[in-house]
Amino acid sequence: MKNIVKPYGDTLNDGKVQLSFALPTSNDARGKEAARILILSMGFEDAEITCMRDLGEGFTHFIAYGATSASVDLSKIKVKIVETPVMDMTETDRFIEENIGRKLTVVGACIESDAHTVGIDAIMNMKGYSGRFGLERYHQFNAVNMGAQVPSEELLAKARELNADAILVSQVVTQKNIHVQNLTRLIELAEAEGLRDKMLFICGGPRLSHELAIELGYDAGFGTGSYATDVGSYIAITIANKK
Amino acid sequence: MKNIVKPYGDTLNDGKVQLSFALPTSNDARGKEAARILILSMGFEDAEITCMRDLGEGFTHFIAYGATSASVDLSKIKVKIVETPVMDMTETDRFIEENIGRKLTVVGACIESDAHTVGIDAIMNMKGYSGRFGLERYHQFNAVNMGAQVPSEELLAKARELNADAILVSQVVTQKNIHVQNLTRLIELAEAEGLRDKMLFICGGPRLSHELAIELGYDAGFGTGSYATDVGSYIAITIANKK
Amino acid sequence: MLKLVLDNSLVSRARDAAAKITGDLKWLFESQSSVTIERTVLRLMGIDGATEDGKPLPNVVIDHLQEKSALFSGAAIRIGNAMLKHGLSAQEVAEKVAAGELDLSAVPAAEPQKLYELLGKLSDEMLAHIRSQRENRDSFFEKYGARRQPAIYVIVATGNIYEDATQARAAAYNGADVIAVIRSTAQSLLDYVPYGATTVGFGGTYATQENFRIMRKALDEVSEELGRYISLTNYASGLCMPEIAAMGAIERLDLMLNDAMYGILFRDINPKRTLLDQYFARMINAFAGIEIQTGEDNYLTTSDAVEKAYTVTASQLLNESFALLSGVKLNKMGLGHAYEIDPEMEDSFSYELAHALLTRTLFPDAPVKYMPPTKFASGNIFKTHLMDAMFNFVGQLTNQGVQLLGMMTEAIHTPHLVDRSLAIENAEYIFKAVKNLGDNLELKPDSFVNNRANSVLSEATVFLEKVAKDGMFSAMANGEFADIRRPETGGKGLDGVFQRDENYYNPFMEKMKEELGI
Amino acid sequence: MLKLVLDNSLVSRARDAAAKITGDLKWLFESQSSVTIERTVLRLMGIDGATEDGKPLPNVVIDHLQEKSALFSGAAIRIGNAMLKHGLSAQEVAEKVAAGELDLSAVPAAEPQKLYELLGKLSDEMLAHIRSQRENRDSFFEKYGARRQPAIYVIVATGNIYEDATQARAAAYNGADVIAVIRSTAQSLLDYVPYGATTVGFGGTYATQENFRIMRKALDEVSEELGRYISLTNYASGLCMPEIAAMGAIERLDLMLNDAMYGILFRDINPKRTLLDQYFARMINAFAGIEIQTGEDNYLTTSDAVEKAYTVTASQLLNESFALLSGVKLNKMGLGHAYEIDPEMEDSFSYELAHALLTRTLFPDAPVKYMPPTKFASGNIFKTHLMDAMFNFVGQLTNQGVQLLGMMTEAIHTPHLVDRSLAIENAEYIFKAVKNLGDNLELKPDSFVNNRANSVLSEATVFLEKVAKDGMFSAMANGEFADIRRPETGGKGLDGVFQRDENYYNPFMEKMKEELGI
Ligand code: B12
Ligand code: B12
Ligand SMILES: Cc1ncc(COP(=O)(O)O)c(C=O)c1O
Ligand SMILES: Cc1ncc(COP(=O)(O)O)c(C=O)c1O
Repeated sequence: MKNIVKPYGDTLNDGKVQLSFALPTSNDARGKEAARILILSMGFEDAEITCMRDLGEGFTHFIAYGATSASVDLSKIKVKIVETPVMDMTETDRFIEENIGRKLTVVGACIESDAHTVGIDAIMNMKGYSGRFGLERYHQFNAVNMGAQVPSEELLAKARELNADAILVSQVVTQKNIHVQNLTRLIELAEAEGLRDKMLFICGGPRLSHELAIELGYDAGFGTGSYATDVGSYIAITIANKK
Repeated sequence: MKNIVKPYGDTLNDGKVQLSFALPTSNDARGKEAARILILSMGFEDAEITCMRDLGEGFTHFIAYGATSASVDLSKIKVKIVETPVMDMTETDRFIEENIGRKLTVVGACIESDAHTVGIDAIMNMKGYSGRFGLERYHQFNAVNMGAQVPSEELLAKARELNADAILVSQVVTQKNIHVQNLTRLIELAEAEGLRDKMLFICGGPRLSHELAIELGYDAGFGTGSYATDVGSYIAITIANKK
Repeated sequence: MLKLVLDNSLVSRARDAAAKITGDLKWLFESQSSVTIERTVLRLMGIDGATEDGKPLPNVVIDHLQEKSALFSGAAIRIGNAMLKHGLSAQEVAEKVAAGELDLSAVPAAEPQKLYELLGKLSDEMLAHIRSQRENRDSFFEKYGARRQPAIYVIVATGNIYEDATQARAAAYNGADVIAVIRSTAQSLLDYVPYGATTVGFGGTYATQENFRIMRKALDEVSEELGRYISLTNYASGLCMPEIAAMGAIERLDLMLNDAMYGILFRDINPKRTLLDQYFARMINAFAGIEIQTGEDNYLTTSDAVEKAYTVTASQLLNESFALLSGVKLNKMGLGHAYEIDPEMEDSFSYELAHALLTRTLFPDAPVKYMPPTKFASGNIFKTHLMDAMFNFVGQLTNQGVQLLGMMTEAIHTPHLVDRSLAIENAEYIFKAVKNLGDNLELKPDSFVNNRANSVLSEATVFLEKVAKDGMFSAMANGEFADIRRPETGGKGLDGVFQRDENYYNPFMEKMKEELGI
Repeated sequence: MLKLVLDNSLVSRARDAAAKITGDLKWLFESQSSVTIERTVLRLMGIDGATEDGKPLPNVVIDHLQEKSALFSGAAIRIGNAMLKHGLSAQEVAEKVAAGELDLSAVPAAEPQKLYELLGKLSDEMLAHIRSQRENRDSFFEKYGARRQPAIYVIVATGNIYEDATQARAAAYNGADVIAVIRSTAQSLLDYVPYGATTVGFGGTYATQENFRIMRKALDEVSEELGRYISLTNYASGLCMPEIAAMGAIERLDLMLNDAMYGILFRDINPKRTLLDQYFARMINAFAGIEIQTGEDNYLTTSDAVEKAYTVTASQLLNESFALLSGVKLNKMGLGHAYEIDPEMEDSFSYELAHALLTRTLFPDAPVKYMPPTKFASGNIFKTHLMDAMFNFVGQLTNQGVQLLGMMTEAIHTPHLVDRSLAIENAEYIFKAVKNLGDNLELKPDSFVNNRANSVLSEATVFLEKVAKDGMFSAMANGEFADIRRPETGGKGLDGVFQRDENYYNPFMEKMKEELGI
């Protein structure tokens, strides 16, 4: 059954959206009209420019409200999400003991030019994040965190050496889609080396989603607000299921 | 010559726009995907949902950045603006003395249900606004401010009685387009009474533009940031030209 | 907390002047009544509903009595007589009047003992209900914990009560403590209270008893879900002040916008009518344990917040004094003020701190109602959001009672769902960040802030003393309040005021006065 | 201003410990040199440019000398010899080396008097140029007025120097006082400075001399238009610290990010290399009148801002002490700290106030560099904007030197034009609103804020005393700084450090030392 919805300001389906952007136009009536026309050409039914600010260098900032004619059919939304249930640390440890019967090895790193280790540390380090311990603290994980700016080659070499069950890659910098480039390169190298199917490939970062991860050829992706518990459970259950 | 521009984030024509809106969707990956699809269907080339907040009652707030594919051709922008030059109080007084030779009478009001007098007071009252005196202070204006919630009929009656040169109408409340209704009604009454061409009809308010005023059948419209100097000069010059 | 050192002699001079001003009006409260006061009596006797063309029965009955010159003893007696004579309920009497089947002025006087017994019973019943609503409120607060301070107060203003209810529930879910249903434009000027649930209004939703009920129910549900009592407020203001107060008392509203002078100054309602109506309206609020809130913000949305700061103080002192006459407890006086200083002004925050501290210091027990920046809010939502943050900062630092949250879209539209939620996020963040900051700080006695507070107080004192000398009515006639001239016999609704005769009886007023000890 | 009462004995113990730690490293500064120090000498002698495949000539020459084991007396003598021998300019000598036409180790030593005369002349010329740049800066400030305090400091980070220049001009137009060109990711780790104008970089633009020149020109123009001197800053940091300092001195940068320990801890550069390089780099900054800025924010972006607050204080004291050894004046030490407290924490503002006041009180003459919330910035731009407002509030209230503005899109992307402009609007509004607020207030001596500041100071003192006992290198090896272990012989760039021989001569260092009185 269709379930078509629109943005909501204060009345169902009024379509109200707030916008803010700069245009290379003058800060006057002409500029305002340009902004208004631009908004209308984005499919808005009306456009109220509520603020214009001179940004200098021939640019003007516009803040506006408009009513969009766009809508989305909720019944058609399909998302890929990590579907394994989330267990806490002790449950995961017990699950691994009972269902796999050996320690799992994971190797993590923040690859290539990226030096933002706080995210991968949050998942792997003893201390964890937001009150949830990291994988190092789990009895049934052998967690190796290689840190920042690790070349893809080194990460794969280490994973091969340790016969890892999973590789954890973090990518935080996304300017000019550098994260997509880096993640793609890693997977291509893994395929070339015949490692791709020997272990789980998992990536994470604030602009990553499970969806994007799948698209890039990974097994799973974790974004903002993920914890060791999410990743730990996912690895344990997926590997148990594979057996 | 065409001059096509797009929104600017940090690179010319990158098309970057910030959006914020609520959707009647869940605060989870499905909701996020719905928001993303909605943004794409507004013609954005990519959509980065940077924040989701639970609003309760089944609504979620999304903040996003996207790159729009829409653009606007600046060479095609046409705006109607008040084109008379702006003179200060003494210049306007002198201009009227020299070019019209009699005092001009203007009658102002905030009409119908609207009680926001600060705007019309800013234009008319002695004291003025932001350091610019109001029309009452001008030697060559006989300014009558009828105040708040004046029925259109009363305003027209007063204007007829005083043989006014201009009518000044303020409209601040715009919910459900009440201002458009009110302004339209006033002009229709004026036409029915044969007053429309006897005087200038001028309207103002924060959501009014000269453009909208013309559309509604007025001679001029003044929005946010207009002063007595703008209106006074406009009236003086327009009436002098009519003679 | 930061402490002002105020000139105490100024404080008592100002309070004395206010007491003199309001005290001089006792004759009005003791000898006059108005159509809305009498309609309130009818409502409290249980008369409700409207004719087919929407005229509320209380209006039908009072208009009928006025037409017949039969209102001077009050409506209660006339209804009582008819009930006894025809063996009808009050409601049935009203319906018969509406149907043109009953001329109340023709009903002979009943035996006084029976009459007073009946009126006594009727009023006891209603007052018991109101008392039970007060107790319900108290027990909710006991169960869920007291209201946080400053309480987070947000408005809903869709014009549609059902949409309002959705938005109110969402707001509560997001952290609001108090929900105000903004009233449709200029309901003040209606000399009746619309009937039933309403779905159309401009800039707000009509205050009707059914709307109160719908919203109270929604908030009771959400209070239970959240384990936090969500208060409800509306406007007991304008030409139907006491009627709305009564409806609020019956439906358990928790606060009421109820200013002694707003109607006169900002709505051109007749001064006598307003002052008289507010007297009874406040008594009802006091009896029902409803916190009143005054409208000093209105002075500043029209005039300059620095230049006219003293008008706020003066109005607060008058509102306090009027409220005391009606039996309102100090801890139920939500005296108002507002953060309306030009953000382009240097040291705007320090000015505001002085004003906010002055209010808190003059009225230490009052759950002061603090209003946000509105006048200088612009279409720049990011800037307005910051101004609201500074407002929230001062609110927490000076420990205001109720923080009426500013919306970043104040200059644009009545609040969207998102705006309200971001406003709450703003307040909660700032409140938490500066929670105990005040405990670290002391105000220098010779500081700008302290001096500024004293000078505002001194201007207010001089002003009140002048009004005390001239008398309230002539001061208003002379435009001494808010630069607006309001002659004693001008404005709307004077024809609804009448001199009571010696038999006048208003059972509710009598009993409430007794219980409130006034 | 709000005044902390600090335990003075702690202050002197902490300073003494810092002086001991840095003093113990004098041997390093007096006996060692590094490849980048020598490349700096070449640059100061006028050698610039790069080979076709992009290798800068200073690197070509120094690599050549190192390969030939001919660097122990420093590069100046070798170049001087060759110049005299072949009658070439320094640049021509370098070009010949690059072309493989000249083996510097094979050039016979020139007559000492002639050699020192030549080197004296060359160094006088360059130092005169740098001095004139310093005077230019001084006269601009004289003409346009001093920098406001806190100064508004914003970053540009497009990766393209021309786009950066547009954004910088717009920022100045919007109110910025200082423009920082953010450097492309990890330039720290390059053991050379890229050559020429660059248009591609990740998260920033390469620091090159040509880029400095382009930006300085743009800002000089806009300074003139606006009648306000717009300062320029970049990073003298990483494996080329002194080279970049020299480039900045030549091109009249006004501030330089220049931390004594950042490279070691956060970039795994060898400790000896870093400490040695910073010594000369700071000397150049001092000579050029460039304000150095330290990177204490880095401690807090990685660790908890409350728990590790003391590491900031300790690092500031060490940075101060190292800077003094290099002749940096107290009023040119932009010691760093940052507002990185979790906004969900109760009283986050009071904590931050304590930390910010501690920095201001310990370093009253320093133009302290205050960094904004970054770690807890989220994709919720409205919330982040508020956090930045609280940061601006503390900045003004505690009178920081330089306010590095937070961007509401911190968690999303490098700043857009709009973000920067809104950030400036935020700062200007808050600065103005609370301009003189501090003058009204006093801090209670027994307050949380005062106690907190003292306890952070005490933790820092204990820490520094331990490091003083262990020695800097072993403390670093043991992971006592930022929980990161940095062994004396580990990290990048150690092979670029060498022991000077007894003939070692660096004309610039000699003369600057003299002029700086160190
Ligand atoms: C701290 C920080 C730094 C620190 C990093 C310290 C460190 N040891 O990590 C320092 C100061 C060194 C730094 C430097 C730079 N930074 Co930085 N930095 C940040 C900052 C403020 C916070 C990032 C952070 O720690 N978040 C907290 C962690 C816990 O969140 P997270 O990373 O999202 O991780 C969570 C999830 O994403 C997920 N996750 C992450 N990784 C993984 C991996 C796996 C396998 C799984 C399962 C899950 C997972 O789980 C985590 C826990 O929930 C952000 C801004 C911001 N507020 O986000 C900028 C930011 C990321 N930095 C940025 C930039 C540009 C830089 C520099 C390039 C600037 C420069 N030119 O010098 C440099 C270079 C760094 C480099 N080479 O990568 C930009 C990136 C812009 C973009 N979108 O591309 C940002 C957004 C700031 C900005 N607006 O400009 N930075
Ligand atoms: C002050 C104020 C009030 C005061 C008005 C006091 C008074 N005497 O005017 C009071 C408290 C009474 C009030 C009441 C209400 N208000 Co009101 N109010 C405002 C507020 C805060 C400021 C308006 C103002 O004074 N601006 C300053 C003046 C100088 O600016 P201006 O009006 O734009 O005028 C300038 C130009 O537009 C132009 N101009 C204006 N008129 C004219 C006329 C001519 C001829 C010319 C040439 C130029 C001109 O020149 C002026 C000078 O530059 C705005 C929010 C805001 N910040 O804008 C809300 C606002 C306008 N109010 C609003 C509402 C809903 C109401 C109420 C309906 C609320 C309620 N339900 O009770 C009531 C009812 C009022 C009514 N019947 O109209 C909404 C309107 C929403 C909408 N877009 O429809 C706003 C936007 C607030 C909000 N976000 O909800 N309000
Ligand atoms: C005390 C008071 N009553 C009533 C109102 C608004 O109601 P109305 O538009 O019906 O006057 C306000 C608005 O600010 C107010 O302050
Ligand atoms: C002192 C210092 N130097 C340098 C940098 C960044 O430069 P790089 O990425 O080249 O290390 C920073 C970043 O925060 C810093 O604080």
